[in-house]
Amino acid sequence: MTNANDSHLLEVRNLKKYFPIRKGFFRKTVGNVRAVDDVSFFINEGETLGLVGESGCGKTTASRCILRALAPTSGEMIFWTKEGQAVDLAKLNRRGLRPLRPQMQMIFQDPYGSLNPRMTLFDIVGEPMYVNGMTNRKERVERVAELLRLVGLRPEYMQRYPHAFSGGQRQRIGIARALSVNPRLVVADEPVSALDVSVQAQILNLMLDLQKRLNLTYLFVAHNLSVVKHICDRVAVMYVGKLVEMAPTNELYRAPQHPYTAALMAAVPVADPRVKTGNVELKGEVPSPANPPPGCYFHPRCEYAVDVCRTQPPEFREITPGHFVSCHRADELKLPGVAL
Amino acid sequence: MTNDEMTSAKTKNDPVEEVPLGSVFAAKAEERVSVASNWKLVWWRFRKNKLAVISALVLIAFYIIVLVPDFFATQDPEATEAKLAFIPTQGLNLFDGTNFSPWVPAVVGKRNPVTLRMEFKIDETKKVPIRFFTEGFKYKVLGLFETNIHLIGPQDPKSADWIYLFGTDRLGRDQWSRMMYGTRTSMTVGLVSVILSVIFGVLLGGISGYFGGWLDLIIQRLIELLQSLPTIPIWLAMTAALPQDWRPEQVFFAITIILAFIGWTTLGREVRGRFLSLREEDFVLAADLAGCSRFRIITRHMVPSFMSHIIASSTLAIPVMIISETSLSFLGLGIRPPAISWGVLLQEAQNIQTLALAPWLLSPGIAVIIAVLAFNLVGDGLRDAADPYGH
Amino acid sequence: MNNQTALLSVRDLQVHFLMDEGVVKAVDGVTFDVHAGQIFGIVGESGCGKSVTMKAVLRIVEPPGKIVGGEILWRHRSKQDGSAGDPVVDLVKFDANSKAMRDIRGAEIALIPQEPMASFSPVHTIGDQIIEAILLHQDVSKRAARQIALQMFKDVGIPIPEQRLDEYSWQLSGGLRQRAIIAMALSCNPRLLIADEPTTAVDVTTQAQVLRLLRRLQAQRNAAIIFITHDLGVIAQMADYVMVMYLGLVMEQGTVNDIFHAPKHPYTQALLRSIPTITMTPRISLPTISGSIPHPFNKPRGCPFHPRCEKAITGKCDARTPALQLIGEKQLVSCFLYHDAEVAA
Amino acid sequence: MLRFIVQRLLLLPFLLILFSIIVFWLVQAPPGDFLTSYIATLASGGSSINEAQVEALKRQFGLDQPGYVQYLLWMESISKGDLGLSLEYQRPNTELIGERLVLTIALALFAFFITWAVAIPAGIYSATHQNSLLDYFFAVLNYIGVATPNFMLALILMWIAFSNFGLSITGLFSPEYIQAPWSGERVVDLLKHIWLPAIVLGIAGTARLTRVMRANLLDELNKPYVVSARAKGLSEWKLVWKYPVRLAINPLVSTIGWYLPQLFSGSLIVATVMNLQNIGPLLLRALTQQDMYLAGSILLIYCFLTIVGTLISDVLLALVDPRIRMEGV
Repeated sequence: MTNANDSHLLEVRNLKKYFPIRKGFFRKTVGNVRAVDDVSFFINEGETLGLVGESGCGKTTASRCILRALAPTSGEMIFWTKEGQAVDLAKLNRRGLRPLRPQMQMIFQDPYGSLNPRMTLFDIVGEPMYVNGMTNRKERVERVAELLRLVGLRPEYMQRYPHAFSGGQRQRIGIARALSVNPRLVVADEPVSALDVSVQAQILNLMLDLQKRLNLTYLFVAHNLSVVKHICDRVAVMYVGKLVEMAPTNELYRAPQHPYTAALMAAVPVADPRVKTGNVELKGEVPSPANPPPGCYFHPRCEYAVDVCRTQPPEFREITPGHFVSCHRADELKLPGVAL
Repeated sequence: MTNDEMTSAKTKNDPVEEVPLGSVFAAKAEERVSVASNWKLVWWRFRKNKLAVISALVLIAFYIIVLVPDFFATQDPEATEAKLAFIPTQGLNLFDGTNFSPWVPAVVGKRNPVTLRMEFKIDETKKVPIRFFTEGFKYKVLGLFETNIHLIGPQDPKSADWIYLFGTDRLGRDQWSRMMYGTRTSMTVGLVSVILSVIFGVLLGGISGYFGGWLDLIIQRLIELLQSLPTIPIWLAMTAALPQDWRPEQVFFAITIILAFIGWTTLGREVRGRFLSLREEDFVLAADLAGCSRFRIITRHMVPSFMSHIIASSTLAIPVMIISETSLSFLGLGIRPPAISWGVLLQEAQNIQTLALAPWLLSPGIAVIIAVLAFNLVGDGLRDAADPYGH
Repeated sequence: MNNQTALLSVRDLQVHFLMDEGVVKAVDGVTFDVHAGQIFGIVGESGCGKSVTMKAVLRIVEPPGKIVGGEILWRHRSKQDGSAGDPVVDLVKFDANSKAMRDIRGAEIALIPQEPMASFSPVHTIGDQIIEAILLHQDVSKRAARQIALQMFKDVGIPIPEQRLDEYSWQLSGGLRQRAIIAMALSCNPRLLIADEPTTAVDVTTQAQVLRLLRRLQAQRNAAIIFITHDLGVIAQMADYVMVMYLGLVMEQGTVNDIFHAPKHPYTQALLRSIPTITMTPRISLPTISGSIPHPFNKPRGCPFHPRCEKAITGKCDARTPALQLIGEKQLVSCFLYHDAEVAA
Repeated sequence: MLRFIVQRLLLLPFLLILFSIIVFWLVQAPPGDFLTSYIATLASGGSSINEAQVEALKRQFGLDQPGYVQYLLWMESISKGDLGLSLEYQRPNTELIGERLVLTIALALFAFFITWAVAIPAGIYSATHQNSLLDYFFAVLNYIGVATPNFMLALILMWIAFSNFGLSITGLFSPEYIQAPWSGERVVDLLKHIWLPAIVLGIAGTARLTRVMRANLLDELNKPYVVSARAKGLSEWKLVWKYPVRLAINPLVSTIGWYLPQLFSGSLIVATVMNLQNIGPLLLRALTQQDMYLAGSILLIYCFLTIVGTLISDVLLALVDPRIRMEGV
């Protein structure tokens, strides 16, 4: 991958997260679920990187490793701090992470489970500030009011509890909480998939607007390719714990280089009855990350698979500037994308 | 981001939401409900359960007795008078004709010419008037000051007309007064042993659930071991092992600890389970990512989330403790005379012949049933109300 | 509306939930027709009443829910073939647990439920549960029923069907479970298949497989399908005719082309505008629908959409509920922008 | 599945050894020993024994040895199938416990079957007829059942029978069969007597099980598989019995693991009140008399029964639930 670029905010190198499978009375480890298996990518400051894939592909695990909600099995995660230092998040312990916490925050999928029902809006949005040193209550009240206004809620709601709000409103509260400590990197894990269709656009607009205004960097984890396309500058595609492709959004959608990416895009039903989609069918099922096939993990389902795919795992390489793919046949295949 | 930017910020696309709140509550109570804390919501739901509220009042009454049993007692519970054995219960009448003027019928004794024993009968024609706040034997209120005022007593404390609301036992001791003292012991044993259980359970279950790993493994195995011991026989063996010459207070505390020792496992498991599931909750992760300390996460986010459940479970555990104490004492292996508990009192009712002669000796059993029933109803009410968010 | 050829005609259906806190009018006067061989799509967001409507058609609304009004007219299959002579029955008049209703349920109208995992009993084999359905409605031996089930498994593309029949639902992958559920629904050759969000719980590639399968089976068997979803993309690709619901009421009905290319109701219009599509210019601000869906307890007076509607007419939309009226040839709309008919109180 | 059972069986001796240590420590924990209290009893009766006799008795029972030697001696005799000698009765414990153990198990099993036979149908009825009159009736009964200590219930029944009919409902046999050897008539006589103590013993459990069954079934009735079964056209009655009832009972099977042992040890109190010849009263007396080998043996038997009860329930659970059977814990 490229050398430490000045505009990089985060660079992930060879990240692995294995979950041991334990069995029996003595809880012996009999195998590993390779949730994230040797993943490398980077995020530039101010951009949105989309991380897509089907359920169980490891995208959520990867994002939680970056925030160090999980301890990675191995790999490096270099983060360029506000002060201009490069630190490896993978090597820090709980105490070492604390000063960095304000710089990276998260927006959750579930607007119900992510807000403590026993705390008022003021306590929820104000807590990150409080634990990071803003102990003056009056200051916090003012700041929470600002944040609520910023995400489109009325400051008077501060004394209310989450149960008084709808899903979309709660998601706004979650965003306000994430922004309260002026983060640079925001990891959004499926931020709109639990919301009603008519509310999704509100949240997407808000996120785009806030990014522009506050120069935020997003890691946008999602399974909905339309939403990802709408909001991301670059997109990385995961399959069974591995990255299969990463490219600028338009390039990826127009000319995917990995058969899985192409199949994924062909499967998206387009909301236009005149455009018939879904005619190419991806056969078979996703293999288990506890017991993946040899060679390229995608080969049992791939119509272009040749012998080398069955034995040799492909390398994740840059085939054109900024376009990474892990496919043996990437150079020779011409795959259909989405007409733009 | 600077404050200037923030204040000038105004979202263009999304107008500030003015839409009615999409809450699960009816529209009218909206504002009140919006700012209602969890405990308020629990209370509002609990309040709807009339049976539970009534039971709670019953329990409050019981615990008032626990605080000042002497005030409710009519006689010294230890005063024996062999001549006055097996006096039957007197019914308490609140009205004399239409006037409020409580009285009890007098008791008349006659020696049975065949058995030569005194036999007592209720004489409904003779009324013993009752007065409130009368003077009687001296006692200390909560160990603070001495008084001799009792809730009720005969009009003239010097007269020979004593009142025996629940009759007397084989030694002529007043059953009502003894029950007041028994209430103190039994209700306290239940409460204290559950509090101890909760402390053990929350501590060990919390450690097990939050930290996991080998600590969890050890505590889990310990709980399994304790749970596979046969409870009642082990209780008996432990209480039998208490030295005979211990003072009543020592025995009392020993019994409490023994009950708690075996009782904490259930609560410990529950706490562990709650911790395990809470650890996976997004709001706990959010607190972690915000940079909260472990201590803050546990005390601000996790413990408050299951506190109402623990209170409900504890309420349901108290009656189990009460029944256990009563059973142990009834078998002669729990609280020992001269201390008085419901179980000790019921020992007097073990002999079926005696019981046939003096069925009122079962009255402490009725108290047990009422107390246990009330705890169960309150506990169920709390459990149903404990989760206002319906997870 | 053309009543002659309709397989199912729902007329002014009302399903209310009588709760301690009050009455939730989950379905509040819904009317539509489904014709033989048609894929009838229903779109709507949470709380719009789409699932309850379908449960009402099957007469499996659980208490405290209750059908309080309307008709569900069903073209009952008579013994022999010949659709013309088939009698029309009103399912609302049946007792929910009567033999007559049970003979229609499963045999003539079948359900593909939302969660394939939870929709099989985990302690009975899948084969047992499918064979049970076959034995209920067909006069065959147990062995023959097993053969039918086996054939169904082959039809829906389940590999090694013999073995799968004797497995439990939790041993199957998500995609196979979905296929097994479809096999069970189709096992008695129903005339109408109700698919209640059949692909919500599965991934996009599995979704594509399931949708293709359903389309193929529908073509082979000429059964009608009612397809419920909140995904406009799925509806556009699957349905011939679309009904849009919001808070227990029908907003608009029409052919799939009319709904997507000439939507009349402000809700349909706004909904279509607000979703990002894969072919759209990225990173532009999307037109949004303001506010959120109110809880059914707080249902607004008049047109339920009026508080969020840009074109709402004060004094009209917030006071009276518009009726569903024919606009153009095949499109029905309930909106005062197009007519002045209101729902009779 | 098989591996799981074998694992459990292998674990059993270790658990028993662990429990035997706990038990032995408990029974010899009280200050003094059987002889001290024995001598005291003799002295209060006016007779006395001399030093030599005391020493002889001590040696006979190994009481002059340190605690761990006493334990090892006891263990040695247990491993030979001999539970040791009762200090008080001067008879082998095996002989004393023998028939009483059979009666203990018989009583517990009887109570167990009554519980299930009553609680399951009552729970199903309550869940399928929520808020009906009978549902409320069961609820009231359940609360009272849970709230009444079983010795209270025994006392009340005995008192009613005695004062109204002059009947004594204690004991497990009619007087003529108490000492008789086992025979068909004796079994019949036992069956005539056992049901009342069994009901007394099982009533709290029945109440609890009814409530749990009701709650479980209500949970299951809301599951999607019920909707899909209903949509097949299955009749409501058949459906409820085949699916949700089956799934609601499954978790109850695991309650056998603690309920059976609870019945074994719970019978102790009922037996004392109702004068039943099972091992309960024997334990009580042994404990108060510091008859340590007898008490220890009975406690160990209780432990054994408890472990076996748990094992039975685990095996049953695996049999009825394919998820456990095939995943193999």
